[in-house]
Amino acid sequence: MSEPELRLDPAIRIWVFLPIVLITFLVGIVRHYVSVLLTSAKSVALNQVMDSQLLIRSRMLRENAKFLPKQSFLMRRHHMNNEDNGILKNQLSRTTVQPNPMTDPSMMTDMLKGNLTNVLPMIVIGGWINWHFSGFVTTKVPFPLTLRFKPMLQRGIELMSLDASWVSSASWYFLNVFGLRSIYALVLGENNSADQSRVMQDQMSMQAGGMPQDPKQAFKAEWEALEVTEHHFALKNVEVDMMAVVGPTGDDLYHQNQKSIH
Amino acid sequence: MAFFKAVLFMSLGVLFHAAYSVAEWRYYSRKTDQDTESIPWDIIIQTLAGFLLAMIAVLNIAGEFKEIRATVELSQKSWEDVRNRPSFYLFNHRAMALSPDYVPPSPSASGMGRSHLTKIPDKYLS
Amino acid sequence: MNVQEGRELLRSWREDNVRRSMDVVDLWDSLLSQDPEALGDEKWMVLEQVAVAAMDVQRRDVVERCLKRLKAEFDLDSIRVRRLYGMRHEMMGDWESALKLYDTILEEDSANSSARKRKIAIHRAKGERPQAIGELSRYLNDFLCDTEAWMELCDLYLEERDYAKAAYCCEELILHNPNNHIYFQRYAEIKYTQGGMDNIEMAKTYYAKTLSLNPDNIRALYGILLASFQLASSNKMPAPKKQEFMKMVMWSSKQIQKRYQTKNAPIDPSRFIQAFVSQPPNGQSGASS
Amino acid sequence: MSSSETSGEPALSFSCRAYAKMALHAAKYPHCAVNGVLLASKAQIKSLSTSSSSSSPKMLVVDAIPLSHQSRGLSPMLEMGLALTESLAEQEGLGVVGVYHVNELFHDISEDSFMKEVGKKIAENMSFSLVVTVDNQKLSLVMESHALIVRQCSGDKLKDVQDIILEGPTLEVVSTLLQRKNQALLNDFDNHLDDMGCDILNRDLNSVILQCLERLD
Repeated sequence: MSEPELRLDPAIRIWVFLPIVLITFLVGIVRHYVSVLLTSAKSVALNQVMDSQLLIRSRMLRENAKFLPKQSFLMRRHHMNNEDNGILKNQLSRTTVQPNPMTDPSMMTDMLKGNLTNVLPMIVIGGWINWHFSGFVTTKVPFPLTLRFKPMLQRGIELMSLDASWVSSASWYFLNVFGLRSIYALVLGENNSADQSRVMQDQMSMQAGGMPQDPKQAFKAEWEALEVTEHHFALKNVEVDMMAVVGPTGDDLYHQNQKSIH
Repeated sequence: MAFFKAVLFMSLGVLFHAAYSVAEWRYYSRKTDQDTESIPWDIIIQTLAGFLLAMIAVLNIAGEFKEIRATVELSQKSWEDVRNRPSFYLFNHRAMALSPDYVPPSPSASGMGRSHLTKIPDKYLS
Repeated sequence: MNVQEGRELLRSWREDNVRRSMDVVDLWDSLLSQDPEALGDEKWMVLEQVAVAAMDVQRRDVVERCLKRLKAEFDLDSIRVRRLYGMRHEMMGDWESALKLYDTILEEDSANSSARKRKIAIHRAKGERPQAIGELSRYLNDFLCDTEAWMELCDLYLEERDYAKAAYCCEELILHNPNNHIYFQRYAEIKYTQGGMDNIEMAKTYYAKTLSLNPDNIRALYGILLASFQLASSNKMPAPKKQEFMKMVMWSSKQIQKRYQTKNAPIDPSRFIQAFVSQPPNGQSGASS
Repeated sequence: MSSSETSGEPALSFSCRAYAKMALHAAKYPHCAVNGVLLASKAQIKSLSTSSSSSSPKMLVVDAIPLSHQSRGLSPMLEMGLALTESLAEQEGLGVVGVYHVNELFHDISEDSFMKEVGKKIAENMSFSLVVTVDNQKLSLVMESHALIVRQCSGDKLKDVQDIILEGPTLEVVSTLLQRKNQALLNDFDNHLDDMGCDILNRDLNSVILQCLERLD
């Protein structure tokens, strides 16, 4: 790299490069507030909460049962797994109806809102920028790149001879869209101030998160796992542990040990 | 806190200065065509010192370290706090009587007319 | 103390889940009530906290003021504000209105656990313990992982003195967090109260677990001393096991005395501890002889 | 039944210290059921337990030791607290005569079944014991009448004791203490177990009570 192959007009910086950054940033902020306005407090169905809690409980039973007396563990497992009316067993025979988006209007509106705030501005603004700022070379990344990056970085410019590290205006827009996320987090805060009003509205929706698509499958797996769980009482030698942690009182205890041996 | 914030800014200044020095040095060394040597040691030391200071400052600004073992933090808790259940609070307890605007049942009526202020369910009258 | 410090104090109480209602209300009176705007982002959380604390100490003027502000901001559409109004009815002893309000919440959101919990609390406040237990069991069928509710059920069973069921609830708590020494200690206490040699031995084991999780737990030390002493003085115990328990008695009594000495405690328990060590139970010569 | 004996003079009196500790213990944990033990002088206990057991106990309850506010219905720490107080009281020539408790719910003045059991245990050694329930409704910042409901436990039966007097200006003293929020000074056995620096004999509080008493006298 002896001499720069291209010299860009400073007006490009002022009238193309910076406006694109500004536009994407401001649009992102507006979109955030619009989405805050539109999202309704998501209420979770009782069934969903029950299912997820049952699964969590069962997992904890498997993992932590070693701290319970054997009798208690067996009783719980029976309660969960027995053939006639164990809770998990019942869930296996339950017929689950997947919610149909066509019949559930609230789901439809939620989807619509999601599209409205995410996809639509992306298309509109992207199209406008493509049309308004088309054909500029805006900047250059400070490292060499292979030819494969050309379609990514030089959208809208079909020049074979141009080095791959030059960035076109349309690509600069996309780079901004993805790159500004952390700036948003910085500006709007991780739990944004605009979210504060929602804090007052919902608290339960967290619990039902992470529910798998097909609960039946999850229940079956959980049932099997619980069925093969063995119980090893973890507190068998706890007194030895305790002595090690707390420490013996020194001489007298030692003498007593000696005495009991003799 | 304020002290370490000052240290952080100072160390950032040091780092920036080091970066600028390298740029200058590159410029001149390229001009004089002696591109054999590595970066001068005073700049290296400056960079490392800046890094070290910045790390110390950030660690002190970020706050206390947390214990990895879960039990240690939990062992600070006592039943007093653990058993506190905000969603099951009751409000008809003794604080009623200790609030400034409470009127105790008058002693003269205590024998027969217990119910003139508040009704007591029969089962409490053992 | 300035507003900033007061705010941080309130936050730490919120996070540590401390019930210091009197202090919260005092802090509000002396510091924050003049200018709630100074609380910034946390304003609504603090208002809620103060409102509940004021209900707890029956300061109706403070309750009204906080609720009015919350209502002006969020309106009664907010379930959380409506729940606070329900709690205000409870404070006044107006159970019917409170129940009605909670029912409207549940109609809107059948998975709202807090409204259901409040309904259970009302049963308890009215002294209807069996109904409270029934309702709470039904609630726990739906929300299996609600530790707060398990704790509540455990206490209700303790009030009923149904120790086996209380132990079940406590086991559930241990399952949820096997790192918390408090749950083990609680379980040991329940098992000891339940009585019978097997249960007392179990209590001793769980006290030992408590102590290994938190070596500073003096209750666990006392518990080990008591349980071992009971076991050692049982007639049915074979002699070698008795020796073993007697050794535990010696060890725990030494530990307790050591702690009292190092902590410079205002009372001297040595005579009382000595009583455990010096009387070898039932003629059996203790290990100390 | 033994009205001939107790006619005129009251049978049972509580010292200011004992009453103040009961009231302050209740006030310190307004949302909990609390309990504790009552102490009287050894000599009085002895003379009473040898006399006929059916009469109402004529004695002075000297002091109260607040025990717990946390472990309702659980015995281990209560047993330990009882044993510890007994040994501490013995050094001062006092003995345990009974228990007191305050219920959680405001209007609840029934005796706690668990505390009744404890009362019976104490009665085994000395033919009688007192089970005192503190009436929440009568506690207030300005007390006009005492809040005690005393039951005497002898054998398997509980019997109400009507004639109770408090020593001197007790009600004024306790009202003052409550208004000054002195309940923060009080420590019970649960506090002691959480932090061994807490004194279950409450010697600091004793001197505060004494000061208050002297000023009112």
